[in-house]
Amino acid sequence: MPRTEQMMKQGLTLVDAINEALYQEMERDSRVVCLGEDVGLNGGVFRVTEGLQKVFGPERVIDTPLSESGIMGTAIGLAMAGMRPVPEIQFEGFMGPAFDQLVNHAARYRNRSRGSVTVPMTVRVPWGGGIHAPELHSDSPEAIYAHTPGLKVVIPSTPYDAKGLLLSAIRDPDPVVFFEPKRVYRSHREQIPEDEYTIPLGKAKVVAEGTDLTVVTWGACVHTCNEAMDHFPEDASVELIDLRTIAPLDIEAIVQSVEKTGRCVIVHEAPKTAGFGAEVATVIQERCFLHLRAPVQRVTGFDVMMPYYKLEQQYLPDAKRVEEAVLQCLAY
Amino acid sequence: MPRTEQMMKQGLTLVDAINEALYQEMERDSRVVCLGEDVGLNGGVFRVTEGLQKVFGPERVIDTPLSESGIMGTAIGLAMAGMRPVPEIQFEGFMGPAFDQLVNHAARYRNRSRGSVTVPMTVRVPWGGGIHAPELHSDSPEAIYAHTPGLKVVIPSTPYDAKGLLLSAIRDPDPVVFFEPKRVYRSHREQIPEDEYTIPLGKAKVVAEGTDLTVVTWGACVHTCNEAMDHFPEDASVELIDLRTIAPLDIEAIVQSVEKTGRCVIVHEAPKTAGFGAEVATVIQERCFLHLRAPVQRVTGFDVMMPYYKLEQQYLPDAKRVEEAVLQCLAY
Amino acid sequence: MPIRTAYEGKVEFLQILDENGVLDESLAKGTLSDDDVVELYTYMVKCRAVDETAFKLQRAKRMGTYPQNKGQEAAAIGSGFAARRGVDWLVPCYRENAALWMHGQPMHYVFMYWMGDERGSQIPEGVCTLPLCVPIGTQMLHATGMAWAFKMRKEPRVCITYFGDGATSEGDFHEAMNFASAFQVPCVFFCQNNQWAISVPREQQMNSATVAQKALAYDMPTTQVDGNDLFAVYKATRDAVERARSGGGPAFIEAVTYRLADHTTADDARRYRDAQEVDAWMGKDPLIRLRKYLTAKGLWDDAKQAAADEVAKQTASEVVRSAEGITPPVATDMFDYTFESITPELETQRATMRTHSLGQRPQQAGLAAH
Amino acid sequence: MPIRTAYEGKVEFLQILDENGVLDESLAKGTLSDDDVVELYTYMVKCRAVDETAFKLQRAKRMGTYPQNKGQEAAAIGSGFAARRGVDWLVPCYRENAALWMHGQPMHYVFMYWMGDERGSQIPEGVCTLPLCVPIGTQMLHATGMAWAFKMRKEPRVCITYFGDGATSEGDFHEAMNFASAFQVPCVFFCQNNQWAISVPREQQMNSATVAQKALAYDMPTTQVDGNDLFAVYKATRDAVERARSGGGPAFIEAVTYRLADHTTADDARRYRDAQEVDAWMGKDPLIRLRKYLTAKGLWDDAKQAAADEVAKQTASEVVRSAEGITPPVATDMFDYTFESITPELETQRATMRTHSLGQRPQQAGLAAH
Ligand SMILES: Cc1ncc(C[n+]2csc(CCOP(=O)(O)OP(=O)(O)O)c2C)c(N)n1
Ligand SMILES: Cc1ncc(C[n+]2csc(CCOP(=O)(O)OP(=O)(O)O)c2C)c(N)n1
Ligand SMILES: [Mg+2]
Ligand SMILES: [Mg+2]
Repeated sequence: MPRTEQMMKQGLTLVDAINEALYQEMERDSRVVCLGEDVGLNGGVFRVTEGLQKVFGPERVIDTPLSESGIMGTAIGLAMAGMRPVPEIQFEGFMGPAFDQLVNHAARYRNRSRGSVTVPMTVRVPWGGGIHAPELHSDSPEAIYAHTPGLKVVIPSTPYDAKGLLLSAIRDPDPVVFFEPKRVYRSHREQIPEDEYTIPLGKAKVVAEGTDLTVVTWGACVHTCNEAMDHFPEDASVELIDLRTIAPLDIEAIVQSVEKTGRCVIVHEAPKTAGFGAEVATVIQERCFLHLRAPVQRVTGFDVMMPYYKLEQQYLPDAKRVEEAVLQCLAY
Repeated sequence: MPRTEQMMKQGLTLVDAINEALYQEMERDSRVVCLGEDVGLNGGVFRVTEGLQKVFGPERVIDTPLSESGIMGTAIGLAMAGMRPVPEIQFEGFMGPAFDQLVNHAARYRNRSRGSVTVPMTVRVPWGGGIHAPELHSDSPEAIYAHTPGLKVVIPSTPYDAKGLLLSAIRDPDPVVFFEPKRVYRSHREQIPEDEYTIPLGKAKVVAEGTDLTVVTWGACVHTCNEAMDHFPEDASVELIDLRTIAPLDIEAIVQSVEKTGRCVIVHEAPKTAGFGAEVATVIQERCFLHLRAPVQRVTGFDVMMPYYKLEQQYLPDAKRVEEAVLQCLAY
Repeated sequence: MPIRTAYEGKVEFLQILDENGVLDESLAKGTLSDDDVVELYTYMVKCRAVDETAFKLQRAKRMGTYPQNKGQEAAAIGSGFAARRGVDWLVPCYRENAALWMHGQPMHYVFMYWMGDERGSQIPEGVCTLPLCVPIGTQMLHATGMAWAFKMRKEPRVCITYFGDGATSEGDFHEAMNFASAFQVPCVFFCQNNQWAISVPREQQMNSATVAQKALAYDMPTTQVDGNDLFAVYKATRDAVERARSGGGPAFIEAVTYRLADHTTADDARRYRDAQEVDAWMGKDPLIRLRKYLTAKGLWDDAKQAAADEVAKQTASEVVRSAEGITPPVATDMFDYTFESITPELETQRATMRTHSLGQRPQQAGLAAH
Repeated sequence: MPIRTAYEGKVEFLQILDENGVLDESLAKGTLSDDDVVELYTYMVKCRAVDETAFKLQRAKRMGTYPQNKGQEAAAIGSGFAARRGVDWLVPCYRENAALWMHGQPMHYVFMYWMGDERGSQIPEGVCTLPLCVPIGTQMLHATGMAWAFKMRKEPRVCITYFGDGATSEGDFHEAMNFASAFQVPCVFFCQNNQWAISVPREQQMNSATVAQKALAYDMPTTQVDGNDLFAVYKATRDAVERARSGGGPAFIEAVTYRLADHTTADDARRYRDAQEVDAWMGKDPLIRLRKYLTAKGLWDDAKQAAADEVAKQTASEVVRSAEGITPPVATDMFDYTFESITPELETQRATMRTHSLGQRPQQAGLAAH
């Protein structure tokens, strides 16, 4: 939607940036439709689609029945028939009922039909913890979808990236899961170009350069790590990498950094075991074995159900846990 | 079911062993019920439940509607109400529709209710490729469930283990996913005790001892690796570990071996990226960093959809690929 | 017979106490006694007060998101009263607190739940209710499974499961209905059709004249009742429960009611629904209606109302005290309840409260001195 | 009005050509011309022969698991004939080959599919059919989505989606029906009720008198037809398709038919169903019935049958030749079609045909000499 005065003065939030990307892409491409629970008249439970229905009408910004498999499955059909659907799943916890359609259909159609049937859709999903939400509103299932051949998995951490990555995702000819870190939705503002721009999928970003240790992370944890950066000793030079896309993974960016630093700490919210951190750590030891001066460390959620919110801060990796791991890894 | 003459003479197949375990446990414990598509009168599409309905009746060996979420969700209810259900999902590809019930309910009830509501059930699932089956009958989604706190994931590779692990799984007070490697269903026979016995969940097995390199694997790949063992050079002493349970993971068994050998190759059928091999490799570099003499290697399925069967042998790791990786790792 | 009728089904609507508090005596016969009604009305007043208190707590930032039950009390109470406490099981969603409390769930547990504390889902021994359920439309399968277990064991128990109009769009609803019907289990499906699923009105949720007709797909007995009419809800549920108990299989009830409040405290319903619509339903409030009836019958007066209000207020205060008075939860709980026996990895995570692993074997890393 | 009827629905059964080949002339009016019937019967003979050939190929280990279509030809052909080739889309399961072929899918593609070759799912340009679908009950959502796109773009196209009786137990069936009805999309849901889902008979799959009544849940027009009656299937489908095309929304058709063969070649139906039942249905075989009708009407004779059989046989041979004659698939295809543009990691896997990674940078590992 057109920018408000506040946005012009103080910059855009992640919500604003995503909204702007949707607005601009719907204007540009009549094949783009948004669908999901409460995305229309109500503008989405996080107001990400605010105002879009008014501009584009209820046939392009569609309030669907309460039916995640229905949303995902009909979006697949829409995509196959030449539309560019952008389904929203209201919270990552509710991807469960849509899992089969996403994993067993959307991800497979191109390959199984040898290119004759394709599913260009972008599944938007509010993702992750830390906002005091009820049960199943705070999970981080990204590893599951990164393990699914045929899906791309994008996780922006800033308004600038969110806009550029979402435009790339919608224009991508294949299905993309676009996880939006709820904790960042309104926590940061940023001045970003009003004109459309894209950021290529599959490219990590070096947030801060350093020579002694690499921190690899994505999503809201980028900000946790940034916070931790302030607490490291003066003489510790830490490089911070925001993956932005976890599938496909920007292996070269990681390798380049760790070959330089020889040490790495990976930070994510999801449970540790078989989380995406394991893939990153494994790639590092495969590719940088001779450069490694310490075991790659993981600072992650625990191997337990995401707790109700009274305990969520104890579950989520915080700056202190990151700091501790970084110091120990440096001291190894 | 009581043993046939062939079983007495030639030993039991994996199918026989699982059938025997079910039969014995249903006799012992009236709370145990089997339910699923075609498990009753037809004895299951792989004949794993053959004969059970005749003995225990259609109220304990239940043909359900074609409805995986229904099977999983009602099994959860049965378990909560004091039964010990053993639902079968006909093929791992059809766990999709049951994903939400398994991951968002079964895995969470104990923790979210602080122990007051529990789900003692064992989900049996034919699993993996290599049998020339149609689409979605040959996948290996174990990493997804190993990444789900609250689930145990068991994958036997031999008739002996299958019987002992299944009895432990059914008696376990928590939900267990029991993956049955289809490729092994009838490929091997083994003499196993007729009396009931259990094998603890979470304990790996050293299939062959060695000092130069550790191969870690599970499921049908145990046999692939065994085959590869025959082709290693005389002077290469390779240790082969069958994890048997991937969640919880027997970290100590792996660490003990790799501290000795300093080298490791992990073999699994699932796609590489974010597969369970990544977790194993990461644990190794975390725990055995100073002992490692080469990067841990992964020999896995490719990061593509499991192909239709004409290409499945090209997708699946075979003895040659294992051999190549072992030799290169040894030569590092 | 080249064209013949292969199936016919219909749905009836039942109302006993109308919007003006006038009772259809013949239909009411054999349902609720005067004592019952007085007791249930008094209870309704209490539940409303507790509900309003939760709302205020959230606004004072002393509670997280909370979904008000306001306006749906007759549906919860009439149906809950039809089930036997400690025998029958209630499998809820989150908008039938009054039914759970009636069956022994401590009131402050619901508060603890929405305050982000798992102990609010810790069902006390002997209480036959499941925890609240956030993923919409999924819990009916659990109810079906439980009821199936009762049937297998020949126990004369019944499940009632609660869900909204929106929930009937989920695939799991369909699978639960089909299983329940195919296996003829003693489960009553109780739909609180409150006209909205967050911002989506029922007419947009489905292109069906009624929710109740969805049960025809499964040849399941089905009724639509005025959900703000305690008598109709009670009668329909009791009939369904007792039929199920005696082997008559499952049943479906659509209670036509209205969500008088926002969807949750995180929602602002003015964004998507008309004030007039809400006003019209305010007039159909089950409390107003029941009070009119009781007053006209000489069973109620202002003094009694004042007394009931006072008790309600005190109860609400106690609930707040209990919920806020508990010790903070301990982080170790999240490890201790993941499995019955803790795994080695969880033990390490619990002991260290971290996941990076140099510290797990400091001597290996040459960090022993630390 | 304390009790009133809130909804009434019914399902009608339609038969035009009875089991003895006798036609109800008045119902048949405006349906199939004599030429149509002769053509479609000839085609039916061909499809049956190709189906039997696939069975034999499997038995000779020249094909993997194959699900025979035998006995369900009238359902596939009657419905397929009601849709416009190249305009309307067919979204199949796997038991309506005859409909797909009619719409331009090369016959041997189905063989290639069951021979484990993705090129059998490679839909040729201009053919409006989706690939076969193995996960039961899931494809109806795709049909609904496609039909929705047609509606959005105001294209006069319709989708027909096929599925079995068992498929109607899946949650996705329910969600597809509800979406289709809520958004009034031009989609026809065509259920081939062949009485069995592998070993589970329809009466055990559901406790419902008909499958067709499931559409009443969504206020969707619904009909039950004799699925072995080409006329009834055609008429019901044509009416549904044309209503959908003109904006009348979705419809449901239950074709009552029978799976004359095993579920697939991996199945042995004698384990779970009576020979008598199969025999009884043998008599209702759509081919027999149609031949009786044509013969009685003087449109068919033994010579024509022999000619048709000969053409069928030749077609079957050609199909086998085409399917077996293609070059073996290349392994690189699995990488090249994962995404439109290959990723760096896939490029490496494709080039090396392995996943272990020392070899990716041999110089790093001191293996450059290798
Ligand atoms: C599977 C799932 N999808 C989405 C949500 C988000 N959500 C919470 S309540 C709700 C609406 C529920 O409507 P209804 O079933 O009518 O119950 P009501 O809230 O009106 O009582 C939605 C969409 C959820 N909790 N679970
Ligand atoms: C989701 C899913 N679950 C289970 C299966 C295994 N399976 C294949 S066909 C079949 C029965 C299908 O019955 P129906 O829908 O009546 O179709 P029919 O085979 O009779 O034509 C089953 C259970 C599957 N393919 N997909
Ligand atoms: Mg509602
Ligand atoms: Mg069938």
